[in-house]
Amino acid sequence: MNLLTLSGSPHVHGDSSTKKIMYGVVIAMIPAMLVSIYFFGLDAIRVTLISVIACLIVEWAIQKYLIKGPVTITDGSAIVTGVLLAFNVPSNLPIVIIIIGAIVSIGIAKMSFGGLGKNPFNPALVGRVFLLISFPVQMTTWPKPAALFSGLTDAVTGPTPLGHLKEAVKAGRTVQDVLENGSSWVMDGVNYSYQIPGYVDQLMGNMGGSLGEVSAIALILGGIYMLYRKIITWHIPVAYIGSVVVFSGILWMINPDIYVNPGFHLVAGGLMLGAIFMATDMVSSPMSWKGQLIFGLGCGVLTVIIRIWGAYPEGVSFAILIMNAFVPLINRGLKPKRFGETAK
Amino acid sequence: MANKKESSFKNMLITLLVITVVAGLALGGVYNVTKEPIALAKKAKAEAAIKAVIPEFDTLQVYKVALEDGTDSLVFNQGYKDGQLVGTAIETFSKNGYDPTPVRIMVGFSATGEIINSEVIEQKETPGLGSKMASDKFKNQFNGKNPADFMLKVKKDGGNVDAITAATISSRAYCEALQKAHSTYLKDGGSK
Amino acid sequence: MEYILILISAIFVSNIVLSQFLGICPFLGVSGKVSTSVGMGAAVLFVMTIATMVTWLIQHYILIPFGITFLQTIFFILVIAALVQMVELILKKVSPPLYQALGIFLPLITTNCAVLGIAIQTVAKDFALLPGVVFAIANAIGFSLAMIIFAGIREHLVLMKVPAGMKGVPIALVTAGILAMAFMGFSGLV
Amino acid sequence: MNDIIIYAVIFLGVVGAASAVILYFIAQKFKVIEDPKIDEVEGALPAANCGGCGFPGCRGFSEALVKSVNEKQSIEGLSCPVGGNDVMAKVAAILGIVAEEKEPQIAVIRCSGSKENAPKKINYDGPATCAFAHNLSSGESGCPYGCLGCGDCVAACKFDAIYMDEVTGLPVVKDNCVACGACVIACPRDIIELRNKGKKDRRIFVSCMNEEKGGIAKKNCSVACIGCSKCFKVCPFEAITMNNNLAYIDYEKCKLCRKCVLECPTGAIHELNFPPRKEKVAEVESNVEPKIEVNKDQSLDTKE
Amino acid sequence: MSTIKNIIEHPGRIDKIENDKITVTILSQSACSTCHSKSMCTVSEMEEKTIEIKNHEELEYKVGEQITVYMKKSLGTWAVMFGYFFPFLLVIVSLITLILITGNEGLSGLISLGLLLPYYFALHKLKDKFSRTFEFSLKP
Amino acid sequence: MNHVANFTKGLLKENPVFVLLLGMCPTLGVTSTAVNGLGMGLATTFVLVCSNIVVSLVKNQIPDKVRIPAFIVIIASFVTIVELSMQAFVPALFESLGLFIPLIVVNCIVLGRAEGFASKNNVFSSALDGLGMGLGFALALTILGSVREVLGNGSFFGMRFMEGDAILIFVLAPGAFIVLGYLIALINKLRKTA
Amino acid sequence: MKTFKIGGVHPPENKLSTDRPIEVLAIPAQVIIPLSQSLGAPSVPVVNKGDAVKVGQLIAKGEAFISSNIHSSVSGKVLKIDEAMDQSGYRRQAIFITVEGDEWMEDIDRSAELKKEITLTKEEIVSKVKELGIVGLGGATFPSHVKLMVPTGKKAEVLILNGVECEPYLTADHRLMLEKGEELMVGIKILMKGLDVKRAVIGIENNKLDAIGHLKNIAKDFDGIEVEALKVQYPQGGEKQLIDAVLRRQVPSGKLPIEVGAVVHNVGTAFAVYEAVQKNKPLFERVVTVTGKNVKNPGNFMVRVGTSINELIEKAGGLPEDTGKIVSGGPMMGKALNSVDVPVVKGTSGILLFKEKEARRVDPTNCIRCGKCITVCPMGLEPVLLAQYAELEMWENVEAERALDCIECGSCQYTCPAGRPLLDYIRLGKFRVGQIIRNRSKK
Ligand SMILES: Cc1cc2nc3c(=O)[nH]c(=O)nc-3n(C[C@H](O)[C@H](O)[C@H](O)COP(=O)(O)O)c2cc1C
Ligand SMILES: Cc1cc2nc3c(=O)[nH]c(=O)nc-3n(C[C@H](O)[C@H](O)[C@H](O)COP(=O)(O)O)c2cc1C
Ligand SMILES: Cc1cc2nc3c(=O)[nH]c(=O)nc-3n(C[C@H](O)[C@H](O)[C@H](O)COP(=O)(O)O)c2cc1C
Ligand SMILES: Cc1cc2nc3c(=O)[nH]c(=O)nc-3n(C[C@H](O)[C@H](O)[C@H](O)CO)c2cc1C
Ligand code: SF4
Ligand code: SF4
Ligand code: SF4
Ligand code: SF4
Ligand code: FES
Repeated sequence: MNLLTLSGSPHVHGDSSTKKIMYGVVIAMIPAMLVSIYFFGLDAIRVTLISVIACLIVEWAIQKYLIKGPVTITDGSAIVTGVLLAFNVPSNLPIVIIIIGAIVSIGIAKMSFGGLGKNPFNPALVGRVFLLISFPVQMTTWPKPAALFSGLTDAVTGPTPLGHLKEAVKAGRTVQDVLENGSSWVMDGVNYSYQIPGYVDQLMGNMGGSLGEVSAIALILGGIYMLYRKIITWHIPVAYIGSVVVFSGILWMINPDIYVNPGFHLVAGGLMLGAIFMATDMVSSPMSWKGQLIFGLGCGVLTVIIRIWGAYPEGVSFAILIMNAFVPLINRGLKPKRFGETAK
Repeated sequence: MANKKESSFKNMLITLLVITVVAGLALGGVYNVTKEPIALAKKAKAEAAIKAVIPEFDTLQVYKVALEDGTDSLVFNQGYKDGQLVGTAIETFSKNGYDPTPVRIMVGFSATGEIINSEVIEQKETPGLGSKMASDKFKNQFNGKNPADFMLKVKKDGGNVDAITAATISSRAYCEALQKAHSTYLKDGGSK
Repeated sequence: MEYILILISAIFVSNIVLSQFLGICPFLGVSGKVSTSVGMGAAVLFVMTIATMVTWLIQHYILIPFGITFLQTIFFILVIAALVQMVELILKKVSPPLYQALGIFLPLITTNCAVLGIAIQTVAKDFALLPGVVFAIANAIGFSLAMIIFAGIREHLVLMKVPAGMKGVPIALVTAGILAMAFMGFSGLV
Repeated sequence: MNDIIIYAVIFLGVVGAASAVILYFIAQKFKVIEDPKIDEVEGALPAANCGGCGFPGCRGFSEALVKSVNEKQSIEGLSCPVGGNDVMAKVAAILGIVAEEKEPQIAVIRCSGSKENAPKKINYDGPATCAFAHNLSSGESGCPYGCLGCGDCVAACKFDAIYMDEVTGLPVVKDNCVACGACVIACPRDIIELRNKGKKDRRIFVSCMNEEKGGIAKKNCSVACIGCSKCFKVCPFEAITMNNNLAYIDYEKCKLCRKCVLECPTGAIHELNFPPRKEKVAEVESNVEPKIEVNKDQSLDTKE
Repeated sequence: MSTIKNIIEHPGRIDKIENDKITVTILSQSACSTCHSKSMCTVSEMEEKTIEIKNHEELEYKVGEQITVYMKKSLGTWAVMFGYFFPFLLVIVSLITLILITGNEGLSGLISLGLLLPYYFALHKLKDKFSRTFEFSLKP
Repeated sequence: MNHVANFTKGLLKENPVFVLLLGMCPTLGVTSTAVNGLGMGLATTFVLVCSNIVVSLVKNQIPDKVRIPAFIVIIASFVTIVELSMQAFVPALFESLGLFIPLIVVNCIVLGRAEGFASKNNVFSSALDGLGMGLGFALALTILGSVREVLGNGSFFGMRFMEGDAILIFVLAPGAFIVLGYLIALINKLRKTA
Repeated sequence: MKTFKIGGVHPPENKLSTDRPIEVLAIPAQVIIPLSQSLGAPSVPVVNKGDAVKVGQLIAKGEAFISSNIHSSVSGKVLKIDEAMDQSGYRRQAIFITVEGDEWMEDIDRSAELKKEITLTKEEIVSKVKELGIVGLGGATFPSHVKLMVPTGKKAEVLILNGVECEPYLTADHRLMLEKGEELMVGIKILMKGLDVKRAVIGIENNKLDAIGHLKNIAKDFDGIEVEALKVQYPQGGEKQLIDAVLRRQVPSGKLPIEVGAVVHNVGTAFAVYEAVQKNKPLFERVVTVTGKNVKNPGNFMVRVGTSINELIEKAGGLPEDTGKIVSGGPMMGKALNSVDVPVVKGTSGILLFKEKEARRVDPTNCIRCGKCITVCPMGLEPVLLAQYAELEMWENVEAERALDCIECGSCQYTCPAGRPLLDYIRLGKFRVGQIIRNRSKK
């Protein structure tokens, strides 16, 4: 007979595992991936592949040669980081920059702290913000979506709705005016015009932006899948999106000329991507549901503040990173209620 | 260690007094020595800017002109050569740069109202982005242009200025500063 | 409004630690305990405010009138060094129990670098007294905020077995870097 | 002299005097207590911060040393295992007293339940630390006194002086052990002991901690001490005591005569660093295997 | 120093024992305590502070014994409040008020700094009350 | 006393920045370019050497209890001298170093050397010690500045060697922290293997 | 439906032996009766080598306050008193008895007749329970008489019967409730009398509908006994959780149930009490479930204490070829055994055989900070923190985070997606903290 195994209780284990969770997230990202392939074509595949492979290689190399520990690239977390990094950059980003992003995400933000689970900040977002600050030009010019399918050349780039709106409002126009009439300008003798896409377009993904953030519907689909698989809970996305709606709604009611309506905030930019896929990263978000609500709320408020008053057109990445920094404090302040403490 | 001084109150007071007096004397001395060079350096810097934006002059007439809206004033430096006005160097600024520190620019106008040249005196814009406003590539596009027909606005805003890539804000600030100088210049009576 | 802008600017946009690089030593050195950081914050708040007031008065009533602004550095550092120690001395004299409790609770405050830096900046920026004091307060709050966030992250990092090579100061610096990156999101608010 | 210099001197003088007054009081109130000797002593210590001396780190130890000298003019009972007598002599010189010599010690592993001698009877499946395995059960070999082989001692050693032998599954102490005792504390089964290094690094000890009856002990491990008392009887120096079916050799009394080693029927008594025996070796070795060890340190070197 | 729940601990050494009063010396560390080179920059960074403790339990201690002093964390918070935060509030509030009233910055600044004197005097008067509030305990 | 050792220890073994971790504020604050780092390093070196010499000269005249304020005055005086001279002769550098010049006065390394070394040793060793420490500081700042400048600006001591954009963040605040963090990790590693 | 408020998990139930009636196991040829069978101090033998003993004869006495009497489960001769491997894998003192016949003590009433009338007084009940070695059969084997002695100043209000059997696989209590319902009820009445309470609640999880129905039915005839169906949720059987579920009261940290006026006994204990008080029968046999996915005939057996587990397994169809792990108790809290040659003791509720594949744990990854362990912990602890502190040997923090509150239910480790050995570390932490506390109080 073979040897008996000896171990402490419990002797059974639930069926969830890190791997299942991570690949679950990958599956949840498929709809958004498909939409971005539809709109950005092969470029979407190119960026995603490079990003994922670079992330895997960096993680592998660091584990093998620097930490000299076990190699765990198959746990899927580097793949998630890779895809999410790709989702956060424009589809025409040069390869070198993507690779730099992957090095920063995995090398600086994750492996420096010891790898999976130890990083206080969301690796993909650190990578993205690093790139955003370092390469503002490349990171803020997006190819016009559907360019491949409508016969226009790729060279034409269009701004994100948020970025455009912010500029125009700064220039003194009202929100309605911009939303309804679009803008046009002449540069080097060429007429340019830009019309902020309608809500349906924005929901479906027909707008400029990073790879993964264009289609709110696809992202929500992924979110529902993750909720169903119990990979995430509703607390963070709901608190996040809810607080964005409420806060921007209040501003909008105060002055609709300067402040755009909450619906626009919802569908534009990376809010959905951030709220569903990035703020929910369990490693860098609070552990208790109360903490998660506070986290979501903080992200929401900061997002709106940065979007409206900050220098960057988009606030999601920064908001989540800043709230990541508060996570240890939140966890510390919100201990679960111990059994027996409620007893009177 | 040999006869170290005791920490009596008197000793302490005296020691510190001696040290501070010596320091005071020494620093006063150094100050006197460097006063001149410091003043010179400051002046040289200001003059360098003026010299860079208007042609050679022998006399300089400096005066202040209030802005159109009266909130502040700009320093005008009219350079004359042989009694002839060769250009007006105006120290202008814009508070709408990327950094809260105002962008300060010296701009020279010819007697006919064209921009001769412009020079950044102070800016704290982001290195590599807004700081490119000091590069020739950007600022030379203004040279020889008369703001009367050269729209001092970035092309995005419908003007004639090529913005620095990814630094529209800084470019706008630059334009705004020049515009401010030009308006004040006109208000002051142009070339007179 | 002016004061609010000063506050936002100093706390978030150009945070004393994360973007002006002042007071890095205590930021990196103070043991990673959140409760202590909060206490430190209050102490720094008091010291920084008082120091800024005193140096402002010295600047405007002694150095400028007598044309000896070049002695600013030497004056300020002497005054600040004496002041910081005097605060402790006075507490010890007037209320030993309080002083003892503080002794157990807090490390000593010797953030001369940040205090001096803010004092110099206050006069360099030509603030009037009240805005100057608000500026100092804002910076003290910014300092505390950065310290508290960091103490939290440190408490967390203690539990994560950070790779040997990165342990201690290196990982603290990298974390500070990422934090600074996150705080850049506030740029443009003012 | 111009005004500026006069003002400078006056005001600096005033500030200087003022700070003199303030700092004078401060100096009176807060005496800086750190004895400079503490620094000096700390400088002489090996900076291993291992805690082997029983104090929190080298600095704590320096403070204790200085204090002890100030209070009773001696550093009796305080010693740095890492630095050994050399360092203590240096420290004593700094402190101006005479250090007592201490016999150098080294850690020994008192278990020979290697993979072969005590084959495993179950699989342990849990965190690889001895503390767990010990709390959970008697261990893979079934010997409730034997080494669990998860290497808590190795992890505890700050000097890289223990390693786990892949073949035997037992820890091996290298020559650079400084007898800090960290491993002794770490081992949940009290297998490791600090013993005198012995002349020429020669040591004899019972490599077993099993207090079970002979038969049971032997069932789990072929080289267990079975408590037969043969060594006890043969030892001419009364260095061996029997307790709970287990022999123990007192290192202070043992004169390294090696009689017991030959006597032991299971080979539980180990001798280290002795030259190979001339007589009777063949006979003995055929019946008990792992009796004569060379220092494993060297065997490690040759392996690499 | 370590923190368990609501308690702050600090190591110290017993200096003196008189009846029920124990004097303990603690080494207060400066903000740079973890700095590598504190021995290099001794700007009086290490200070000895003495603390008086009532020995309620009549436990036996020896002079020179290493012990741990502890107190409730909330006491630490209150100490910070009284030591730093309240005087800060006093200064800043009076400064604002005075500037609003007098409009003279220099004067207002001087007066509000001067207000610290009565504050400290008040603290001095409250000494006994504090010594009852701020109680420390020993842990062997 | 080994003069060579007094001099070289500051360069490597006891490098104020990488090993002793002193004076982090200027280290991070001024090193956006190699020139700034070098300038700041040299200014600090000057103060260090001069104050070490003076402190060592007057060490016996100063009562123990006013040591610290006396040293502060001495150091602050030299800082002021540096400030004034730089303003006069290298105004551009002075402006880019800005606030951090007066802050030399609180740099622990300066006071630390005065207190820890110069107040106990003779003039010559003190000068050497100051010089070594100062140059070590300058070296560290220059290395940090070079790395940041190369990565963040694509240039070295102001000479551009590449076209196009470099990784901007390295010349900004986060880059300072991150580069220093990894440099220290690297030096730790090198020291361990060495 | 009621359940406890905080945390909990729901592992697959796998109650394979639900339909197997309790079968009496043949008496083995030899029994080994360990001397430490209950919580507390080991008992002291009162027989010597060579003595002849009868079934039910006292062979070891519990002398300490928390300690219990042990009775022979067979008749025969005392072979020796020696160390024998017990379920912990360590050798402990035990009495070896060679079986000869099956001769019972005369005063034991062996009839199957139900004796409803309770004649003994409160005090007599307690001493009877003590004398006859009744210990808790719910797992902790806490001497039951101690629980019947309510400390002065406290008042027991409710007796709660633990029929939850929340562990997967186990069915011993379930079968007992079905087959010995009446006896159980009488046992409860006795306990109620012993405790002087008017109300008793039997808590049963809703996956044992037949038992609920059955007991509800007979409870009609017994005053003050209620049956409460509870939502299926592990670890409902935990004493504190059960009280929370049934009474909505939470026992404060470090306190006993009596603090909130409750006393909890396992249903098996109640049955043993019935037998002891009404039939004078000491506790020397109990129901044990033998189960496992590979086991040929999983079942519930009435077993004499001291019987080798091997015999039980043989009875259930023999040890399957690819057995990888043998667990005494349930899969969540049970103890893995070194060998099958260890005796059944009073606390053995089940023997669980795992296949090779089920035996190994999953490979752990780093903790991904998902917080699931916190969510499921029924004591409101933060297992992840406790484990990390224990791993870093920060015992003070382990204590401050209330490690001692952990009931070792294993929910955290069961749930952890990263497969962290949380409970292992927490146990180590509890152990060390326990040591520290003991040292402290010594001082
Ligand atoms: C770190 C950072 C620094 C920036 N600095 C400047 C700057 O100095 N000047 C500027 O005009 N824009 C700066 N920007 C970019 C602005 O935020 C804004 O995106 C840009 O000016 C938008 O205009 P564009 O159309 O030129 O891209 C900076 C952005 C980042 C991320
Ligand atoms: C030291 C100690 C004393 C106890 N005293 C009492 C008691 O006086 N009354 C009581 O009802 N239970 C008492 N208990 C029993 C416990 O409440 C509990 O029933 C027992 O530990 C088994 O519970 P478990 O299986 O949930 O662990 C005591 C337990 C211990 C460990
Ligand atoms: C996590 C956990 C689960 C438990 N599950 C059960 C159970 O299912 N059934 C049971 O009777 N006792 C269970 N117990 C034991 C009870 O807590 C308690 O000890 C017992 O019900 C008291 O009764 P007893 O003294 O009669 O055994 C469990 C204990 C713990 C800690
Ligand atoms: C719901 C969910 C969201 C995640 N989001 C991110 C993310 O935004 N960025 C990222 O780098 N990794 C993400 N991960 C993967 C993983 O948690 C991450 O690589 C760790 O932070 C690395 O320690 C996510 C994982 C899950 C399960
Ligand atoms: S082997 Fe043991 S005693 Fe020797 S140095 Fe290592 S831990 Fe210390
Ligand atoms: S000697 Fe002790 S600590 Fe070392 S491996 Fe063996 S059991 Fe573990
Ligand atoms: S084993 Fe302990 S820590 Fe884990 S869930 Fe159960 S009670 Fe909580
Ligand atoms: S369940 Fe596991 S992975 Fe999740 S927080 Fe707890 S220990 Fe970490
Ligand atoms: S240099 Fe140490 S705090 Fe600034």
